[in-house]
Amino acid sequence: MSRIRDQKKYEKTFAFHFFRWLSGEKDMYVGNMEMKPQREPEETEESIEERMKDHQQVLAEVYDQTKNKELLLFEKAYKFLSILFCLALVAILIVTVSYLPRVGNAANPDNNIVSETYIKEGLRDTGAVNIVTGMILSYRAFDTFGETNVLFIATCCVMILLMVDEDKIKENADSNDRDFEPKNDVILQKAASILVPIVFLFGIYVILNGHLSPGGGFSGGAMIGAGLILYVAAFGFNKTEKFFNEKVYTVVKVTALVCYGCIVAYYFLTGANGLPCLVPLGEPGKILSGGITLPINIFVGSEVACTMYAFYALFRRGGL
Amino acid sequence: MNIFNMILLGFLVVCAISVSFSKNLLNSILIYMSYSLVMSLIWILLESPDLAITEAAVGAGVTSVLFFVTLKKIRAMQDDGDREESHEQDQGPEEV
Amino acid sequence: MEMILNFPCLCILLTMFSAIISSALNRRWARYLNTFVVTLVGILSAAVLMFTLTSGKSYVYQMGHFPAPFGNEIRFGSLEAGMALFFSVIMLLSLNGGREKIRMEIDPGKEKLYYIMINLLLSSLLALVYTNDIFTAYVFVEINTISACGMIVITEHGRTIEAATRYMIMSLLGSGLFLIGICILYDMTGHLLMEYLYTSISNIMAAGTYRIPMMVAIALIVVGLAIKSALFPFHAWLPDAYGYSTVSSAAMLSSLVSKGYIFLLIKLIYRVIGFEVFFGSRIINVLFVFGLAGMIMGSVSAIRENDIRRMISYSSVAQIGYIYMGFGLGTGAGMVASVFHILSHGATKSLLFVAAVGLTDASGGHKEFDELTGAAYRNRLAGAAFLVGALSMVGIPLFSGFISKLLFAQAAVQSQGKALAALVVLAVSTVLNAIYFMKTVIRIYTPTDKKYEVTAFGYKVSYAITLGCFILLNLLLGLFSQPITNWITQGLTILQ
Amino acid sequence: MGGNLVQNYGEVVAMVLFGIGFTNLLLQKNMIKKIIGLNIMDTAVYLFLAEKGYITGHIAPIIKNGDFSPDTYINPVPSGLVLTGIVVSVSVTALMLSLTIRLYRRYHTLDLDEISTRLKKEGR
Repeated sequence: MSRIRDQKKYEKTFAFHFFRWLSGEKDMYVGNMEMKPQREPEETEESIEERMKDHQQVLAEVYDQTKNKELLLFEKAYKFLSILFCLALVAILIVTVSYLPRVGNAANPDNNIVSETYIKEGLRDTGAVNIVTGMILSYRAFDTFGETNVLFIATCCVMILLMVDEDKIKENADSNDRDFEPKNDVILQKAASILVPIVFLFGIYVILNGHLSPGGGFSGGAMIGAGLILYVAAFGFNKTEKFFNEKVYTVVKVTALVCYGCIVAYYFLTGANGLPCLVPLGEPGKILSGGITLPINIFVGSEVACTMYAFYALFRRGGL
Repeated sequence: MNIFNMILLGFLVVCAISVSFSKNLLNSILIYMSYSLVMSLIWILLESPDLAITEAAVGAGVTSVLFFVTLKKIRAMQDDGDREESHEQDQGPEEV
Repeated sequence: MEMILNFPCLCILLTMFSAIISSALNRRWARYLNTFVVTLVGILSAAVLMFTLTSGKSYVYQMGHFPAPFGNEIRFGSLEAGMALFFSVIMLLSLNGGREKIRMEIDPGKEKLYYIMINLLLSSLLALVYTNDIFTAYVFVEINTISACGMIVITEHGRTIEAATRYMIMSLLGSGLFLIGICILYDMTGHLLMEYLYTSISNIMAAGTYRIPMMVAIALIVVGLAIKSALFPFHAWLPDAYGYSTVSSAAMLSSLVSKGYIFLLIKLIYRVIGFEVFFGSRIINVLFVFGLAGMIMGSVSAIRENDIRRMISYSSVAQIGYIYMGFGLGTGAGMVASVFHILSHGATKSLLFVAAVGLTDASGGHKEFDELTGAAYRNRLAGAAFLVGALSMVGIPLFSGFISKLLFAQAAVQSQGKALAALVVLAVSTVLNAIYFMKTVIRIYTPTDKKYEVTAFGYKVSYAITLGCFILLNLLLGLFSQPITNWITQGLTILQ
Repeated sequence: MGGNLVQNYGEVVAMVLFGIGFTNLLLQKNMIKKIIGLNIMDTAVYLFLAEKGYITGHIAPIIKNGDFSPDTYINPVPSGLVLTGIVVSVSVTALMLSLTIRLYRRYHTLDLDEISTRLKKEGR
């Protein structure tokens, strides 16, 4: 049952006064304290104009380098000091280097138990023949996941900066350079039609063999991205959109990142709680080996390829 | 091999300095590209093929392409701004 | 192993997952997901805080299947958990307070991206707080930098682009120095995990073999982080970035982003470099001098400013100077004061930014002081909140700022040789603080005849609740300072 | 001066490159050159790390013929760190370049000093 209070009673309540005070309509203590409203100082239009003009002139003259000699002197001194600072930095660093352990010496402090264990146990622990890939994806998995997130956030940030709305494209023509698309350059297209498959194949090879030979998800993904960029440069965006548009991009990227994240989360949680990791390590030397290395390489590779292409597309025309 | 390594390192320093003093932006980007390639060679000499392959793909490849695209865009905006002033402004560089 | 020990790792993973999934959602769901995740992280961190406070110990959590010197690790004690809780609370409040502004100022197509930035900012802050590995710290420092840049440029304004560019340049200089410091450190010790680094460094300092490179490496790391957290001579980007970005961004940038770097530095001082080594080196004198300079110069610039948002930004420069001054004192009490100031400044500065936007909106969107006359009558709650923030900044008892100033003064008295300089500058800086904040408060409480268009913004319930929570937080920090200082002292001891 | 300056010539070069990159990033007026300076600085750090991982006479850390002796392979840790770093620096480069494009679109110049002078001239 609701109770309706009439307006006059309500006006006497504290809540009414409080809300009026909150919205600035009335002062709570208006009876208690005298408050005089301040008047605006009287100014004619001319004087305002003059004041603004003076202000502008002062600003312009203070920061005008050709006229203001003190500013010029200050900037020169500043520059000189900065160069001095940089030289001092280099000198300090070189002195530091002269005290550091010798290059190439096997007895250096950095060749300690950690790196020895990586080499001795790396293959057994991670199943990856390439110790570096095995290390960054298993021993230092958290770093690498963070690094993939750096790529992801950089794409988002570039999108904030360069993404153009579909309806705004017509308004400012310089933001998209569709006019600058290649005009059926025969040499480029012939070369691209030969090169692009090779680049793709090589990239896929590098990704799939990441745990066996040099390379891995990042380099292979960058190669595939470069192949996509070459394709776009030769054939234009319209042809590329047939197989790689924004939808495909989002699906591939989100799937890759989510799968990667799930693998990593599973790996972290089982590892920390002392549970065994159920991913088999496989036989060293085979493609289907390396435990979590191979799937992670594939996901990282597709994410990096998408990112590289996204950078290029965003730079070229402000959209995917 | 030691001498070769030293020559490459010297080349790196020369590249880095000439980038700083080059007047033309396109030139400095090209110099930077060669700097990256030489860097990946050095990494092969230092027995780190993983780094070399990544630097060749990322540093010399994609980063340079991004630089070129940026330059091209800026030139395009420049041309838009003063198309009537000069027509012989150089074309945007070719990618790859 | 107890379930609760998984929470910190889960928090980091959750925030990352929510960022990734947000990119496939529409803006409304991205917003809901963001709010949900930030709240959840706050609750989980509170649970971890309770757990660590009762047990009084710190825990190491290995990320993966490999034990100590081989795999990545995170580590948490009561201080880390408390910081995580504080960061998520401030983030939630500043987002809530500026929600209307986000809706108004950000292109609807890009709102989703903004929430991705926020999620990753939170994940990087959590990782910086919890990490036990310095290279992981580097990676997450970069995420932090990039997400902060995204938060600055989200408002389409020429000034924000310029400020973001300057910010990125400064940050990248800092990152470069930080990274090379890490590399030199790795070269001398061969470890990246903090505990092993600590042992190696104390061995090296005892043996005296790599004394000079060690000092250079420590100096590079400290200077790199100081540049990134906008210590005085490196603050040129700060006023524009805080002054023209959307209000939530400004609040979070001043109270979270720079504090993340500072907390990382505290962690490095205690866990990597070692308390004695750090305070025995000359670098603390440099920090001390720059801190003092920042306290004065930031306040002087704030006095000369004619824009309320930029004035608050310059005040941030002064407050960061306070924190580095606390480091420079070279005593444990100074560190406690600095940590307390991180909390108090975080709570107060975000309150000021959120309140200032209510005042400017009640004045037709003008940020100049001339137009703000009488703004506190047009939006009473924002005026009261601004008053609370200003009083706290000046250091009136009852509010959090007073306690931090008191702690700084006590620490200064205990330190040898630096007491006089620190106390004098503290007094001068307080007076300068009082000048510009009281000027503003008097200005907004001066009645005027001028009529302004009434905007609906100031009367949103969520905005009022946010301001109330902020005021409450400030009072809590001010009134229950004793348990909080105890907690900080205990946290710093088990940090080692 | 310590005694290892001559043997560590590779690292000396890395530090000189770091200095050149740092100076470019700090002092060049042109944004594009600043960004190139940033890249030079980062690669210099990576060169430094790679030099640190190198051991004379050892080969790349890819297990060959079942040989697990640490005396055969170089230190894998710096390679891993550099791999992480390269990806970070390419993302930062892309971000800086997009900022450059936006700045140019707004102010029609690549000179950051000129932009800030103009902003000051215009007043607040």
